[in-house]
Amino acid sequence: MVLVNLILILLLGGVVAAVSERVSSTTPRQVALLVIVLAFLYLVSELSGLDSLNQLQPSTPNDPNSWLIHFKASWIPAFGISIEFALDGLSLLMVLLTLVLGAIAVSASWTDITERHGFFEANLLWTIAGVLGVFMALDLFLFFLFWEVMLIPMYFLIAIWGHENRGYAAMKFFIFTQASGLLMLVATLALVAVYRDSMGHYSFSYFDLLNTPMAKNTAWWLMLGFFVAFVVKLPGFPFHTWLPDAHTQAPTAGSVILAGILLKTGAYGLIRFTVPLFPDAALEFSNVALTLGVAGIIYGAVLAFGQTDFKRLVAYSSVSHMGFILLGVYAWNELALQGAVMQMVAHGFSTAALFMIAGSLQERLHTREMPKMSGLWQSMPRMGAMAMFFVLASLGLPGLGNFVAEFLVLLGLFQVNPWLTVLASMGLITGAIYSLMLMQRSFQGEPNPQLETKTLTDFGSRELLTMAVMVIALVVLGIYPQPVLDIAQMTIASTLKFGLPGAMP
Amino acid sequence: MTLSKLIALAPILILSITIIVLVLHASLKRDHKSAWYVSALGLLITIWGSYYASGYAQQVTVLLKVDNWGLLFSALIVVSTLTTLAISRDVFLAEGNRKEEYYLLILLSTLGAIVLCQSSHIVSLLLGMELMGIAVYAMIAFPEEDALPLEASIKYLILSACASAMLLFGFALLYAATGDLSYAGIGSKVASAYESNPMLVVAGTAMVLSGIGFKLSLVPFHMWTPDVYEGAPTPVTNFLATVSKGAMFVALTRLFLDGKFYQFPSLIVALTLISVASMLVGNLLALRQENVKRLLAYSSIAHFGYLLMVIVGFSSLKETGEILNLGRDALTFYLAAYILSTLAAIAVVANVVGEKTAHIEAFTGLFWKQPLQAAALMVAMLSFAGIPLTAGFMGKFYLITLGLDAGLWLLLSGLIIGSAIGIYYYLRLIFAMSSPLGDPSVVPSKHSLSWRDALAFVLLLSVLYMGSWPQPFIDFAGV
Amino acid sequence: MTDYIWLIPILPLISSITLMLGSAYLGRSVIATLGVGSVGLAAVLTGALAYNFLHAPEPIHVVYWTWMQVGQFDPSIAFYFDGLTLVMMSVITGVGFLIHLFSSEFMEHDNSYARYFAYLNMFVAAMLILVLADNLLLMYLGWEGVGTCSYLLVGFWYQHSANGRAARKAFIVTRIGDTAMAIGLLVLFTELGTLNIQDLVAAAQAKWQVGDVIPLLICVLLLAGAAGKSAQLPLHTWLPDAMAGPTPVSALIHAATMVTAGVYLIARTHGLFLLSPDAMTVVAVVGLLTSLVAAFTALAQHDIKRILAYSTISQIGYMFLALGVGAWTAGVFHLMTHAFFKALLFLGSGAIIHCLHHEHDIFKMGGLRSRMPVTFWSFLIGSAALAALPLTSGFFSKDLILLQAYQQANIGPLLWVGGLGGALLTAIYSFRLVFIVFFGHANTSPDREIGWRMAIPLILLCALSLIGGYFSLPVEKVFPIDDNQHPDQWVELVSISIPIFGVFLAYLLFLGRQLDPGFLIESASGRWLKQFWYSGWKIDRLYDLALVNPYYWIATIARNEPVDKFYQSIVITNQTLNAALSKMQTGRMRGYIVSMVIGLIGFLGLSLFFVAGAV
Amino acid sequence: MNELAVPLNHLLFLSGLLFSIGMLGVMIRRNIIFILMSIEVMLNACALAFVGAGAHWGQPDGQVMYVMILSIAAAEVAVGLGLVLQIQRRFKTLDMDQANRMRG
Repeated sequence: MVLVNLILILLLGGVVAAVSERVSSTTPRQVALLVIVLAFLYLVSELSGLDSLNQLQPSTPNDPNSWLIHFKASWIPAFGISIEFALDGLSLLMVLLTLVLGAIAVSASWTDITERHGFFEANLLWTIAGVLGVFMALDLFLFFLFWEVMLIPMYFLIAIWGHENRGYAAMKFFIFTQASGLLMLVATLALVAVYRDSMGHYSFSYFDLLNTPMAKNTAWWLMLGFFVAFVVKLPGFPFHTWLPDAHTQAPTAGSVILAGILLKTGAYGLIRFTVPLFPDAALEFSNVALTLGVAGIIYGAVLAFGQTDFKRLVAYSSVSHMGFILLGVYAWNELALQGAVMQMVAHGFSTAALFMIAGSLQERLHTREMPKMSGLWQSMPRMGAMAMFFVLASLGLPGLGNFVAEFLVLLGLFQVNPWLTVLASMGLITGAIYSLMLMQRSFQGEPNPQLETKTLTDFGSRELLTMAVMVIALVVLGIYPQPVLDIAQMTIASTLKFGLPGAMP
Repeated sequence: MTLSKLIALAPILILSITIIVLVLHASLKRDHKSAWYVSALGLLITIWGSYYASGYAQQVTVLLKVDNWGLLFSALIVVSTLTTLAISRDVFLAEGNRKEEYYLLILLSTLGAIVLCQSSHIVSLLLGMELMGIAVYAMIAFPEEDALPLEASIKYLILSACASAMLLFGFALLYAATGDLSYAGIGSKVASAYESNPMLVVAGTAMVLSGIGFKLSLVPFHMWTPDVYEGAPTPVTNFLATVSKGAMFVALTRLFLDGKFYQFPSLIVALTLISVASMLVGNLLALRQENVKRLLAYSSIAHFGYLLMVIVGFSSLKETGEILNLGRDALTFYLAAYILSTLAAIAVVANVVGEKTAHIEAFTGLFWKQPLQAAALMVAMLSFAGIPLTAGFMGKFYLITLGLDAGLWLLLSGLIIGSAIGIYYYLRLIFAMSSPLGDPSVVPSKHSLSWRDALAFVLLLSVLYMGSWPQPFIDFAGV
Repeated sequence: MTDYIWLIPILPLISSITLMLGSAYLGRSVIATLGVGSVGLAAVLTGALAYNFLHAPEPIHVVYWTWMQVGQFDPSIAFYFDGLTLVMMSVITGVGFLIHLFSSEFMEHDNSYARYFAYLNMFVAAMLILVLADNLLLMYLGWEGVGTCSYLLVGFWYQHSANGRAARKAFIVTRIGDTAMAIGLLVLFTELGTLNIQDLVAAAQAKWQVGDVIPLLICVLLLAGAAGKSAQLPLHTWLPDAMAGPTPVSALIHAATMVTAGVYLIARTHGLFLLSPDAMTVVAVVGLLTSLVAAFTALAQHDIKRILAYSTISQIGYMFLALGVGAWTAGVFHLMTHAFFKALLFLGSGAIIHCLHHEHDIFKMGGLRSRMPVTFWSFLIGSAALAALPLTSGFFSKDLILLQAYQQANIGPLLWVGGLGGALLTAIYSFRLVFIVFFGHANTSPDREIGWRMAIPLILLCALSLIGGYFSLPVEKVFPIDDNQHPDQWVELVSISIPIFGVFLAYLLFLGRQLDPGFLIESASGRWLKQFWYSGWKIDRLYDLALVNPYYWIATIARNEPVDKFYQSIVITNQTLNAALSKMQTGRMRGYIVSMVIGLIGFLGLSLFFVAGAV
Repeated sequence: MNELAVPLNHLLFLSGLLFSIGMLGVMIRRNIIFILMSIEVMLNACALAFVGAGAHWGQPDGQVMYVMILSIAAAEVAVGLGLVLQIQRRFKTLDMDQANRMRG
C-alpha cells in the first residue's frame, strides 16, 4: 500500500498546488516542493524498516515476495488485470532519482514561470506521479496506463509554458511516444493471448508472463514491439528526432524532468520488460541494437557539435549519452548493466544541471542562440564555474559519475563485441569535442558587444544550493558509487539469470 | 400475446404511451416547458422499463427478439436521447411557438431506434429504420430561419432514401433466394440458397450491406456525414451520431450473426476493404479540419471503420463459442464507449458554441474561460484517441485483443496507423483549448455552476469511470 | 609511520577547492600563501617519505576503499609507493613548489589570481594521484584530471578565443591518446581480470610468452596513450599551441610533470613491454623520430616558448628512445634532469617575457646579457644542460641513453646515430637561442627587475641542473638490473664530443656570423625547407585537412537533422492526402450519389467476381 | 407449385432494370422534384421484386412487403415535398447543385 500512497500523495499534491494559486502566485511552488519532500520522506521512512534492503539479497524476478515491497489488488478480473506495484533495487533507484530531480525541477522553475503557476506545478507533480507509476507498475496493463498517462501533463508543460513554436514540439513529442506506445500495447496483448493459449486463463502480471513459452518468430515480433516503444522514449538513434524539439521548446522545469526522468523510463523498460520477457529473441536482436546504440552515440555527438542553440546542443548530448545505455542493456552482462543503471542516474544529474543553466541563461538573455552570448564568464563567474563543472561531468571526466558509467558499459561491451566497443569509445572523443565547444561558445571568448547594455545577475543562493546538490551527487557517484551499485545489483544479478547467457557471469 | 410478452415489449409500449400523452397534451395546451418535462419523464420510465423487461427476454412474435443485449442498447439509446433533450432545451427558445412537434419527432425517432435494435425480421428492421429516418429529416430542418439545416436535410433525405431503396432491393433478392424474411429463417436457408443460385444471394447481401453502410457512414457511402453534421442543429447532430448509428450497428450485428452472413468470403473481403478505407480516410479527412462538428463527423467515420473490424472478426471466429462472446463484448464495449464520448463531446460543443459555427477559434483558451467544459471535451478527445483511463482505451483494448485472436493483421495495422494519425487532430483541439488567452492575469472567474457544467461533469465522469473501472460494465454487458 | 602518504595529494586538492569556493573573499597574499604553501608542505612530506624510504627501501601499499565492485572488476582507491614513485613525486613537488613560488610573482597583477592557483594546485594533486595510483583505473583518473587541468590552465586567459582554441586542441588531442589507453585498459581487464599494476604484470608474465600478439597490442595502445600525453610523434601537435597559457604553467605542465606522465606509464608497466620486444622497438623508433622532427622544427622557430616546447618534445623523444631500448633507469634519470633544466629554461624565458612586457619573438630581443644577469646565467646553464655539455646533469643522462641505445640488439647503432644527430641539433638550437637573445645589439630594454620570488627558483634550478647528474636514483628494486657491458671507447668519445661541436657550430652561425647560411636560406628549396620546418613538418595542416575540416563540414551539413526528413515526409504525405480527399467533399449532393453508386457497383462486382471464381 | 406464368428471373431482371433507371434518374436530374420521382421509381422496383419473389414462393409476404414499401415511400415523399416547399420559398430555385454551401 506504500507505493499506492506515494503516487496518491503526488496526485493530491498536484490538486492542492493547482488550488493554492488562489492564495498567491508564489504558494504553488512552495506547495510543490513540500509535497515532493513529503513523498521522499514517506518513502525513506517506509524503506528504512525493511530488513531485505540492508542485506541487499537479490530479488528474483519471478517470485514476488522476494521484492522489497509488493502490492497487488484485483482491478479487472475478466482479463486478469490487477493493480500491482512492486519495488526492487532498480526501481528503488529510479524512484529516488525521480523525487530528487523533481525537487530540483521545482527549484529550477522558481522564477521563470510568469502565468498560471498553480496549474504549472500541478502538471509537474502529475508528471512525476505518472513516472513513479511507470517505475513501480508490474502489471503490463497498469504499466501501459502510466506509460501513456504521464505524457499528458508533460504535453501540457511543453504546450502551455513552452517557448516560441511549442505547439509543434509538444505535438511531435506526444505523437512519437503515443504511436510507439500503441505498438507496445499490441505486443502486450499478443503476449497475453499467447499466455492464455498456453495457460488457459488471462493474466497481465509480470510474474506470470515472465516465462511464457512461444514460437521463435512470434517472440521476435513481440520483442520488436516493446523495443521500438522503449527506444523511441530512450531516445535511440533513428527515433530520436522528437527530443531536440521537445527540449528547446520546453520550459526549464519541463526539460529537467524530460531529460532527467522521462528518458530513463525508456531505459528502465528495456531492462525490465524487453529482454527478460523475450530472452532468446533479445539475444538474436542484440547486434542490431548494439549498432543502433553506437550510431546513436556518434550521431548525437556530431550533431551536438553542429548546433548553435544551447539547449539543442545539450539535447543532442543526451541522445549521445543514451546511446551508452542501449549498449549497456544489450551487452547484457553484469558490468554493462551496472554501467547502464549508473549512466541513468549520473546522466539524470548532469543533464538536469546543464538544462538549469540553459534555463537561467534564457531567463537572463532571452535567447538560446550561442552566437549571441560569448564571454559570459566575466559577467557571471559563478554560473561559468558551474557550467564548466557540469560540462566536464558530461564529457566523462573520471572522478565523476558519468565516467564510472561509461567505463563500465565499455568494459561490459568489450567482452561481447570488441570492435563495436572501439567504435563506441570514439564517443569519448566526440563527447569532449562538443562539450568543450559548448563552453567556448557561451562562456569563454571575447564578451559579446550586444550584451554590454544588459546587467547580468549571477547565480543567486537558491540556484547555487540546487547546483550544489547535483555537484555533490555527481562527485559521490564518481568517487564512491558502491551503494548505488549494490542496490542495482539486487535486480541485475537475478535478471541476468533470466536474461540471455551474457559472455561474462 | 401473453402478459410476459407484453412486459417484454415494455420499453416500446411505454415510449408509445408517452408519445400519445404528448400529442394529447399538445392539443390541450401548447406549452414548451411542460412538453419537455413529459418527454423527459417518459424517457426515464422507458429506461426503467427496459431494465424491468430484461427478466422476460424472449422472441416476441416473429418481428422482435427481446434479449438483454438489445435492451442494454435500448437503454443506451434512451440515455442518448435524454442528453439530446438536455442540450436542446434552450436551443429553440427563441423559435416560433410550434415547438412541441420537435419533442414528438425525437420520441418517434427513438421509438424507431428501439424497434430497430430489437428487430429480428426484415419488416421490423424496415419499420424501425424508416420511422427513425423520416423523423430525423424533419428534426434536421426544424430551425426555419437558417439556410444550412434545410440543405442538410434535403441532402440527407434523398441520400438515405436511395440507401433504403438499395437495402430493400437487396432484401428482395435475398427473399427471392431464400423465401424467408426473418433473420433466423434466412440464416438457415442461405447456405442451401447459395448452392442453387449464388448470384442472387451474393448480390442481395452486397446491396443490403451497402444500404446499411450508408447509415453507418462507411467509406464509399460516407460523403453525406460532414455536411449533415455541420448543417443540422447541434442536438440533432448528437442524435444522429449516437442513436441512429448505434441502433443501425446493432441491427447490422443481429442480421450478420443470425443471418449467418459470415460464411461468404466475398463479403468478408469487401468488409475488410471498407473497414480499412474508413479508418484511413476518416482520420485523413479530419487532419486539418477547422470546424469541430465536421471534425467529429470524420472521426465517427473512422470509429465505425474500427467497429467494422468486429464484424469482420466474426467471420474468422466461425462457431467457436468462446471467442464469439469476446467479439460481442468488444462490440458492446466499443460502441458504448463511442456513444458516451460523442455525447460528452457534442454536449460541450452545444454548451460552448450553441448554434454558431463551431469553428476551432471559438474553443481557444477554453481551459481558462470554462475549465469544466474544457476538461469534459479533453476527456472526450482523449477517449477518441484511446488514451488509457478513458472508455475509448478500453474499447481499443478489446478491439486489439479480438484482432489478435482472429488474426486480422491488415485491420490491426490499419487501426494503429489510423489512431497514430488520429492523435494529431484530437491534440490540435486540446492545444487550441490550452493556448493562453492573451491576458494571463485573468484568474478564471468562478461563475455559477450552471446545469450545463453539471451535464458536462456527469458525462466526463462516466467516460472516465467506464475507462478506469470497466469491470461492472463488463459483467452487466457480458450477457 | 607512512600513514600520512594520503596527505600529499590531498593537501593541494584541499587548497585548490578552498581557493575555488572562497576566491571572492581571500586577499592576494592569502591566496599566494595557500597556493604555494600547500605544494611546499607536500614537498616537505615527500622529503620525509624519501628519508624513511632510503632507510627502509621496501614499497608501501596502502588501500583506502574499493572504488567500485562489480562482479570480478573491483579497482580500489589505493596508493603504491616505491623508488620510481619517489623520484616522480620529488620532481613534481620539488620543481612544482619552485614554479609555484615563481608564478606567485609572475601572476601578481592578474585579476583572477585565485583561479590560477586553484587550477595549478588541482594539477599538482591530479599528477600526484597519477603517480601514486596502484591500479591503472586510478592512474587513468589522474591521467584525465591532469589533461583537464592543462585544458583549464592553457585556456586561463579565456578572454581571447585563440587561447580557448589552443586549450581545446590540447584537450582533444590528448583525449584521443587517452581513449586509446582506455581501450588498452579494456583489453587488459578482459585478458587478465585485474587492473592492479603489480598483479597484472605478474599475471601477464605468467599467461603470455615473450613475443605474443596480445601484449604487443596492449603495449601499442598504452604507447598511444603515452604519446598523446607526452606529445610524441603522432599526437604532438598540441604542445606548441599549449604555449598560449601563462609561462609558469608551461614550465610546470609542459616541461616538468605532465608530459613525463607517458614516460612514467611505460616505466611503470615495463613488465608488459618486456613481453613484446617489437613494442619496445616501436617505442624507440617513435622516440627517435619525434626527437629528430622536433629538433629540426625548433631550429626554425622565432617564438622563445615554441623553441622550448619543441625542445621538450625532442627531449622526451630521447626518454622514449631510452625506454625503447630497455634503459629504464637512464630514461627516468633523463626525465629527472630534463625536469630541472627545462623548468629552468621556461622560468628564464618567463622572466624575460615578464620584464620585456610580453615580448615573445627572440629576434626582437638581444643583448640582455648585461641587463638581466641572473636570467642570463640561468639560461646559459639550462642550455648547457639541455645540450648535454660535460659537467652538466644533461650530459650524464643523455650520454647514458646513447650508450645503451648503441648496445640495443638489432638496430642499436642506427638508433645511436640518430640520437647523435638529435644531440647535435639540440646543441645548435639551444645555443642559437642563447646567442640571439643574450648577445648582439640590444633592441629592447627590460622595464623592470625580477623580484626575489622569481630569482630564488632560478638559482635553485641552476644548482639542480648542474649537480643533478650526481643523484643516484633509488630504483634498483623497481627495474630489472641491465647487465650489458660498457661499449668500446670510441663510441663514448664520439657521444661526448658531438654536443661540443654543436655549440661551436651554433657560435659560428649565430654569434660570430663567420659561416653565413644566407645563400642556403635565400635559395628556393632553402626557403621552402625553412617554411616546412617552421610549420612543424606541415603535420598540423595534414590533421586539419584529414580530420578537423571534414568533421566541421559534416557537423554543419547534418545540423538540421537529416533523420527528421523521413518523419517530415510522412507528415507531408498525410497532408497531401488530406488536401486531395477534402477536395472530393464538394458539397454537391450529386457527387455524393455518384460515390455511393460506385461503392455499390464495386461491392457487387467484388461479390460477383468471387462467385464467378467459386462456381 | 410454380404456377407463376412469368419465370422469377425475368421479373427480377425487370425490377433490376427499373431500379437502375431510378438510380440514374437521381444521379442525372438536377431538379429536386424529379429526384424525388426517380426515388419513387426505385422504391417501386423493390416492391415489384418483392411481389415477384412472394409469388415465386407462393407466400403472401411479398405483397405485405409491397404495401409496406408503398406506405414508406409515400411518407418519405410527403416529407420531401414539405422540404421542397421551404427550399422554393427560401432559395427561389429547386436546382440541387446550388445547395453546396458546406464543403471541405
